[in-house]
Amino acid sequence: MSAASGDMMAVAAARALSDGQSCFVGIGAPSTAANLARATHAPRLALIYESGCIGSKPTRLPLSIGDGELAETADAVVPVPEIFAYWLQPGRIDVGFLGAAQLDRFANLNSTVIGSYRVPTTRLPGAGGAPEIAGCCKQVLVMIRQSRRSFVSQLDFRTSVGFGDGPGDRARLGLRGGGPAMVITDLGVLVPDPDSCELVLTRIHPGVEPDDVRAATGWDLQVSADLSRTEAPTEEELAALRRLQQAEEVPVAGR
Amino acid sequence: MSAASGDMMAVAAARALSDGQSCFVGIGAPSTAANLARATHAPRLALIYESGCIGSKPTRLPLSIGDGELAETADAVVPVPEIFAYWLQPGRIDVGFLGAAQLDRFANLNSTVIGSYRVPTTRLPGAGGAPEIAGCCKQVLVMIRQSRRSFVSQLDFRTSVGFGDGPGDRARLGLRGGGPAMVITDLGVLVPDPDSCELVLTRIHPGVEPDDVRAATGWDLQVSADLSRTEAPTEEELAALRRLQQAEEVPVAGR
Amino acid sequence: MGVIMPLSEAVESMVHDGDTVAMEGFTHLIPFAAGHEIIRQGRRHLTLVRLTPDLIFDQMIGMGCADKLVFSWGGNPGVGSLHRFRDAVERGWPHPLEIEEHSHAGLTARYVAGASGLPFAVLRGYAGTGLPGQTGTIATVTCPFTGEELAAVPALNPDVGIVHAQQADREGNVQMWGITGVQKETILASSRSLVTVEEVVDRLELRPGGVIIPSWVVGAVAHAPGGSRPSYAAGYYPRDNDFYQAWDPISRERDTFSGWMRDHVLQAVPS
Amino acid sequence: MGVIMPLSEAVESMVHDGDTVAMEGFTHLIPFAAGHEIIRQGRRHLTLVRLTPDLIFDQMIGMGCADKLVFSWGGNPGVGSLHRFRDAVERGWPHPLEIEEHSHAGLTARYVAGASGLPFAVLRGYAGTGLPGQTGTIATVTCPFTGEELAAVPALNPDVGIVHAQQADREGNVQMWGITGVQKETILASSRSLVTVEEVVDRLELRPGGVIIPSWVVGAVAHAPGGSRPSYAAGYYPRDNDFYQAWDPISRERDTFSGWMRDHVLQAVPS
Repeated sequence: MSAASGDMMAVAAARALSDGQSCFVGIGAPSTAANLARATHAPRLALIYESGCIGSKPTRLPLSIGDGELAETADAVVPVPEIFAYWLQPGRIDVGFLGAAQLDRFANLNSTVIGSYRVPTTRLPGAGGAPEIAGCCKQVLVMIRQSRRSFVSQLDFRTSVGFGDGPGDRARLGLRGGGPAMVITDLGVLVPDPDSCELVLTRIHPGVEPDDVRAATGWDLQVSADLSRTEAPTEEELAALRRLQQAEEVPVAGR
Repeated sequence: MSAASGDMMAVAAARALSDGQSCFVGIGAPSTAANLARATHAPRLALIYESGCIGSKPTRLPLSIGDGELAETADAVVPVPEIFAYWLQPGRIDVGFLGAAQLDRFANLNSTVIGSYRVPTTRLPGAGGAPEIAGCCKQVLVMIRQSRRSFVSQLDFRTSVGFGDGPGDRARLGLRGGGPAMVITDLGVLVPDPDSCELVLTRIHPGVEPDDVRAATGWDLQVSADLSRTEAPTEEELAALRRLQQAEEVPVAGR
Repeated sequence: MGVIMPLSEAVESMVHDGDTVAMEGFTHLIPFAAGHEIIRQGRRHLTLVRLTPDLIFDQMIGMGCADKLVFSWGGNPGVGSLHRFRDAVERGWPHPLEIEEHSHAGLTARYVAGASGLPFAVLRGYAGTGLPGQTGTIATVTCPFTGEELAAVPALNPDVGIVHAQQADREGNVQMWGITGVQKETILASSRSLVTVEEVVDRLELRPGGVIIPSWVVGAVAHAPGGSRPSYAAGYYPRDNDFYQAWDPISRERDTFSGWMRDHVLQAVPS
Repeated sequence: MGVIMPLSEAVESMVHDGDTVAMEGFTHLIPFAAGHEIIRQGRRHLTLVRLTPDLIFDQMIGMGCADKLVFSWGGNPGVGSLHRFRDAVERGWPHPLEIEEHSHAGLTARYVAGASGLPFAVLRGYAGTGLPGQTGTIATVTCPFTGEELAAVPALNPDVGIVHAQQADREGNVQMWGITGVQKETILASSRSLVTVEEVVDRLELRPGGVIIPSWVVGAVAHAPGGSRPSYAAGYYPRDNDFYQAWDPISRERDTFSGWMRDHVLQAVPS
């Protein structure tokens, strides 16, 4: 993926966040997008990391979800049992950010294994907080690079639930969060059809054509009748992104 | 009850505690006894109060289990959910101290109501921590003034379990703590018979005769064949007790 | 979220007749000012929830605010009885009071389940006692792994949760320290939450033992200096043990109680 | 209770072949020094438990200490794969590794149940995912009040729990601050517990965000300055992000890994 398309993906995801929301953030692309939102249009976005940091305000992109700066800049740091039981589980958090290695047409995700579980071709890191983030947050945003390897007709393993096997499945499973609201890729944006729950391409990024997206999808992709085009990253957005990416590692505050 | 008999009861209870033990303390007589033990032979006794204070070292007797001094002198102050879930429930605590308005021959206790529950003659404060203290601590010490009103053949209400209806009942109820090890009154000391679980008078305090104790018991009291006599309070014990009782209320430390 | 407003306004907008109202603070930081404001505004038919009703619920019950009490220890700590609570339970004055009685561990577990978005909590408790026979909200559950039977209690999710804390900042973030009881759980378990504070500061400085509650889970904050007297606020003022002892004769008779409430609460200026 | 002893002695007396060993520290305070001592002492057939295996378990797995891994996220944070973990799972090197896989929320709940003396924990989790089909320690339980079905996981009670903290006093009371993860639960849930610390002080001063663990629930304390490098200890040293990145090439091939372990762990002087 080119740097430009990576930037577009981060910017598109950042734009999907509103000021004042609470956002459960994983490391990597989601953290970049959430911090970009904080640095631009959503200064009061409350970032929550599963390490127990609530309201972190990092000035640089953390390498891990437990970096010292996340704790030092947090409104509160709570034990890990509390972050899951008191904060994530009750559905207090507006937006959960997820990435994955594989995604299917119902936005179910696989970050566990490629191949069979017992005899894997590639063993991936696994679930982490994903199953409960996907189940409990009011809405979920997925960030994933789009290709036939990642957009598959059949997941090798279901690590977290989007819309399961289709309409009504989340309710049957007792999942109280709203599920995936948007899938943001390096090519465009997909949203679930309100009736079928299947992902529909609604926006394409600058320089991308619908056929490029179809070619990068492992199923017969639905494309919205009023397909729109993502506005290119503004100077301000790109400048803020550079600042976050270039900020130096600062040592942990002294005792 | 005379001051002297109250002192004897506190001293006898304090003597039942060993240095280095952990002790779950309620307010009133138990707190007096536990702090007396700390001030005399058990300086490393760890006092735990249900308000969340662990290892409190008060210099005066607190009026409530949440007094400021208990928190200020504690090794750790934890939230109330933690004190019950992580500290009391797993059976980490050696000794639980309980008092009550009524006690029966199996050392079951009532601190809930005199008369019927729905139409009480006297509504008492109720359970507080008692049911779980009685169930979970490795052993339980009961402090109660002895009379036909308090030592009854039938409780009006069972607030906490001693040995239930007799041998095997604690196991049947899933209670993992050892149950009552000793009942300390203003007249003497009773311990459960290892076979029948029924309380047996094993010691009488100075100036008390077995018939005095029988007369103050609402059932046919068993008296041990080798009944012993409690050693009178020493000067050191009485002096320490006075210091605790006379210590002044100190204001909460400033900010 | 965490809007700072006058106490009278907060109570008026958040506490309604018939609500289930939890007011916590374990000996420390008991929200007396908020309770007195609820009395002054004449709220009725409340279900009041507290581990230890303490003097604040004795006063609210005696003034007729409550139809029901959910509690686990109803005494005057270190002193004796809560006479207004007893009068209501024993003789139905000023009107009958329904009670739902738990142990501390059980009622605490209900708050935890409520704050956790779970329908129930599991604990080792109640077995062999008379409580399950009197309290409908005690059941059992079987461990799916060991087959062991344990006690279960339903989540507690009050309409309103009220606590007192030492500090809030101007955004409505709250800090409390010392004995923090079940206050965080009360805020997180309740549909609406009100925090009265000793002082409003420009910036919260995390203290040893400090618990911070972010503004976005707090409903309203009201500045109420001395708001937990005669209980105490660590770092601000000690517990007024003399008043807890004085409350015994004041509250023993209906007339002396009513007179005291008239002079000290009803005619007091709302904070 | 909180006896202070050399790390080598503590590991020798507390960690035995075949034990279930939990080593926690969520990104922060990861007990590397203790893990390296276990490697040096050649422990075998261990069941290792950690939410995030991280580099420390990658090293212990690669050195053949583990027969089984209980975990919930097995990556190199911000970098990519744990190559030794993958080599064991994908190709059985140095020998096959049995895995028991959970989500963070589920494994955390297992620690909480273990610390609480309960046989199981309840959570909203796992529903609809592939995990219950692969992991035997995931079941369901029905709420006795609402009839709702929820996930249940069994309590986790390791033979040994090992964590790293900033300070201990000479009586073995421990203080940690910053991100404290599931460290308290690990100590309280385990039959034996070992805490390595940055420094031993005469008297613990409670700090903002400080968590104190009383000596009488701690098994042993070992002085191990720098004992959580290359992770970090708030107030002592930052995370060595460069090393986390350097670990990727070091660990990718078996030979480079073995050489690095020989030079930097096996031949290192025990602290």
